[in-house]
Amino acid sequence: MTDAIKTEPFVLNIGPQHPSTHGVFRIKVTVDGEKVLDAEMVMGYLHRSMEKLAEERTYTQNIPFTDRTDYLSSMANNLGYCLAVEKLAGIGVPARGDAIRVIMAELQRLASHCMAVGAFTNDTGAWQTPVMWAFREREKILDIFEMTCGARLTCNYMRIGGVAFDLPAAFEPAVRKLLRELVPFIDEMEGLLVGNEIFLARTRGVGVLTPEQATNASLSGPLLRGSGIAWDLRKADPYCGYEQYDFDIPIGYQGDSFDRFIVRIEEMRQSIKIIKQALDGLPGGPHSTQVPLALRPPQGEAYARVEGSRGELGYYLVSDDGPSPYRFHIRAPSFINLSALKEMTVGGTVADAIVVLGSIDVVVGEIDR
Amino acid sequence: MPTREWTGEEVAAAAERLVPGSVARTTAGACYLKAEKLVEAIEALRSSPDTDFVHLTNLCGVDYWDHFEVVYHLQSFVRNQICCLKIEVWDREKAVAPSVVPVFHGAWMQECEAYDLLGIRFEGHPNLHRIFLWEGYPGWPLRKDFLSMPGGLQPGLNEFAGTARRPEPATRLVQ
Amino acid sequence: MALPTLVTEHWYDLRDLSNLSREILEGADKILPHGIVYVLAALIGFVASFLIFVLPSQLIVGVYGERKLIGRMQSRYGPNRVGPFGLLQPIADAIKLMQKEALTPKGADRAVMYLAPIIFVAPAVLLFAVIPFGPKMILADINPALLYFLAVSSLPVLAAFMAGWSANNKYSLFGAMRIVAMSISYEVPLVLALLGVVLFTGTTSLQEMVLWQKHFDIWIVFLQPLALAIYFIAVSAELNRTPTDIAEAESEIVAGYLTEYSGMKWGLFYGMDIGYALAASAFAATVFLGGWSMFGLDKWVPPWMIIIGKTHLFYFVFIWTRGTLPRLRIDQLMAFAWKFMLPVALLNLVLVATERMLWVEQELDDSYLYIFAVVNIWAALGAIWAWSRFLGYRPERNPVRARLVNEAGGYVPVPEAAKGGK
Amino acid sequence: MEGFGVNFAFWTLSAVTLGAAGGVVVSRNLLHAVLFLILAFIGVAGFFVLLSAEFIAMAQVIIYVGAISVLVLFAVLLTPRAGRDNGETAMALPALLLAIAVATVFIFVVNDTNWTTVAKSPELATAELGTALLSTWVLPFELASVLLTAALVGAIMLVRSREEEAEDALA
Repeated sequence: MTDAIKTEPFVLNIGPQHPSTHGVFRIKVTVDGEKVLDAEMVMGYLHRSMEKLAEERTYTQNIPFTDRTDYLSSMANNLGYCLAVEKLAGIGVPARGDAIRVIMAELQRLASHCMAVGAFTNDTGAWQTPVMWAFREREKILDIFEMTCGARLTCNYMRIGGVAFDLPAAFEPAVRKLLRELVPFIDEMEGLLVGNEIFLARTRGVGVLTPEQATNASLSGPLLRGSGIAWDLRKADPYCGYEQYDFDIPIGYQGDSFDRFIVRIEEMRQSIKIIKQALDGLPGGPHSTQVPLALRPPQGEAYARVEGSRGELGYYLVSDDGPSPYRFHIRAPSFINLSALKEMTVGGTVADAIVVLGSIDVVVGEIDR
Repeated sequence: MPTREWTGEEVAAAAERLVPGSVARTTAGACYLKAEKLVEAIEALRSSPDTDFVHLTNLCGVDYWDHFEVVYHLQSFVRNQICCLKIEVWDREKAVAPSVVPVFHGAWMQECEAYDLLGIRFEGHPNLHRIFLWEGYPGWPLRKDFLSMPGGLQPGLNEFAGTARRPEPATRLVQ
Repeated sequence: MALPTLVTEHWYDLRDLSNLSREILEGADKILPHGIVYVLAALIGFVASFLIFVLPSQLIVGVYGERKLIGRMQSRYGPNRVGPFGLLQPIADAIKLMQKEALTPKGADRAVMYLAPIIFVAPAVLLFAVIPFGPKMILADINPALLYFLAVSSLPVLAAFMAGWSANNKYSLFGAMRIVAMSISYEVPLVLALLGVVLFTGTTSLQEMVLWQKHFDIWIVFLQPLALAIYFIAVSAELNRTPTDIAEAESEIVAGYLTEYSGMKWGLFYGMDIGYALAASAFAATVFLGGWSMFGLDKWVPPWMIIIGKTHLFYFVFIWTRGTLPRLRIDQLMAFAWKFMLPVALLNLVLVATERMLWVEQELDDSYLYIFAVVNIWAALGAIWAWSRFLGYRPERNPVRARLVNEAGGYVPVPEAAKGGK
Repeated sequence: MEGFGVNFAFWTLSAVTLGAAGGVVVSRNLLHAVLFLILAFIGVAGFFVLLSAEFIAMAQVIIYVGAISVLVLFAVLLTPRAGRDNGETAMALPALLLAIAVATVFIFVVNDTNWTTVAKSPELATAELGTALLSTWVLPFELASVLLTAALVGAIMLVRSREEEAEDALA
């Protein structure tokens, strides 16, 4: 009698074309009614083989490629790659170049987190309102990028040994005005969502990752911090002079989707703090060192990483004394953060799976590269 | 305080102490382990309190024409240190490396990626498959000899070798 | 119970179109054979409701207003290109939808898939038949009008189910299952909430309910705020409005039962969604907000204007929730219906029955209604608060901000005090 | 029963109801059969309206169309796909015979009864119906509710799976 009422499990394809997969990404979930029994990721729809292409181009020519991996935080990608090349070739960066890099990377983090927070709340079902509010603020940041380097999305601003151009005169007042506007925006966003019972019900206890799971699955960024591990490369392994700035690492409580959300919100506040300090202490001098265009780093290898918006963004470069990298490997945080997707989704409902995917904050350009 | 990068000798000393006979050779920045002792050594480096390398940060393969290297970057949060381990895989036709998925779950997808793009088969991986490209894709794109491989992609706008080529458009000579 | 007289009895009184329409109908009844007048009334009612209500309210105010308001809430402009202020946008949309190809997927149940939008549309128009727009301006003044409304409003669920099942798509099937499960659950508290109103007014006729509220100069919303809250939540669940639009949850199951629909077949669903929302708002305005009466203002303002205004007040709240709230999960929605709304609705019913008995048996003064109103408002707040606390709602234990640490390192244990509730 | 409209409505409703009832039997697709059944219910509700029994008509629609048919749909969806066809059974012929027998009895009874027609339809208000149910007929009313509750509990007990019982035992 009871066996006859059992429902048959069936496979539901979430993606590749789906409103909530943030690009062309696909999860094959096996569901029994609403409950997820199994989840399998299918990716590669956006694979461009950047790592192969980079082996044919010079070190400088590779910078625009890094824009196109995580297209929501191109500045951080540029920065990570340039740091790796500088480490490989032993090139120093002037103090002003470092400070500009910090400002740009933090502005990019703000823009990327705006997107992450907005898209995540959209996944929980808040119909477009938070994402539109977040986009409004992100547009202002992109305006500043446009003012500085002429591009909004794929900035291509960092160079090996510094940045491409010095800041325009209007930059500093514009950024200060932006920061003044961002503080109430973050409070507004928090007021809209953090106190919202429905939002809490949808995100708390969903996709819980224990610290052990998060560590073992090689996660990084807000996922790791959401699980309560205080690990931020800006503190742990400071680059570009991050040790001069005073900021804190936000961490979560129990590692659920809500914790990742509040960690991102708090990181936006910390970024504002860092940008203010960097603007106040912006040193003079050159913005970049002279680096030969046909750079030939000595034979060797280097692994440099930065704290990108989505986690540890690492570049592993091997040089064979030639003008182009012998091996160019990107440690893509979105890609590796997906390692834990199955653990977080199985046992929940389909709606939870969407929320979990939103809380990981993937960028498909970076997953597939 | 920046992360301390362990030199090859330091890692080698620790690995040799924990798992005797696991180290093959060392360089300035990295420690080459013997492939058959890799999983054991990594497990020991992870669980030993004075090494505490709990986080597999990066895993990738490199093609050196005659052999492959698989590079592992491990780091510790509490001790704030990072180290670089490597193994060498010499057989190009049947490149096989041990899988570290039993120790680090995070290696799952990175090993799939290395298999997909370099053709290094990780023994012991629960579900090794081509993660970006489709099953049956000819060749391994990140190998240095990809373009000259039998069945590899030919430069230009041609089809894949091995698949049916489009017939040449029949051109009619104008008299 | 002596009911007050109507506004005016003169057919030429332009403030009240109902006199005129009723005059025509009654005149026709004397001339024509008995049966014809029903058909005539239906036709006139349909055309009139289409011209007065559906066209301006639904197309212009419904589609345009909803999109414009949501746009402003989302810090964008909304439609502003077609016609003055973008007012003709709904018409342009309709023309576009009609030109679009209405695809039917291979393997779909074609007949059911074609029928579903039609079955979805019909009840939306039928619902307006029992809404009184004025003292005499009502198409069908039947006695069990409230039951009629409940009965007819349970039909679109079937249409949605047919749409979801016939499309041969897993997302559609998900939507169909969800809407069926949800409508069963939310029908119960909905009916219980309305039962309280019926108990107090002693009638199931909507016109008499309006007259009752007009007579005692008190709206039922003051007497039974809890019933209104339950009605609103339950009806928004049945109508698939956010926060309860799980049957067409776009971020989860693409568009639910509408996934495979396109062209005007989809347009009918979309348009009639607004039609149902307006019907539910009109019903709420009639039952809870005094319908066309407005504390004597209806002597000066045409009553149909008053009820349309109240309808759009409710409709605005629908839009507002849609622009603000995230969506609940299906198990949470079910739990909310059965664990929260049902007990609270029962509580409301008991309270109302007690007051009604006191009022009738003790032959209390009409002024006691105001005492009841005060008591019931406090009882509603108390019931909601107490029952949610009982179910484990602890807002003060929710984490608000992330913890901050200054040094990088390993895992930072959560202090006992900061561990959240629930 | 006078007037063009009423006659027209009667014959239309009859055609719809009977056609839908036939569709329930003939339709091969079980979901279609359920949808035909709903149409038949709506037709019956129409007859109640014709008989000036508006309250019963509304109750018919709410209960049969809104609730019971939805439950039937649920049951159909929850059963495995194999059992979803309204296929041939060996019972077709006996069922047909039984149906003819029942129809014969009904026709006989209808013809034989001395129907008293009332000139004016009785003004049975909903309130009076309610009063009657809760005063004169309160015992059957309460008995019915107890029966329904028992059926509800029984149904839940029947469909509970062993895992859920185990989970509850742990909790």
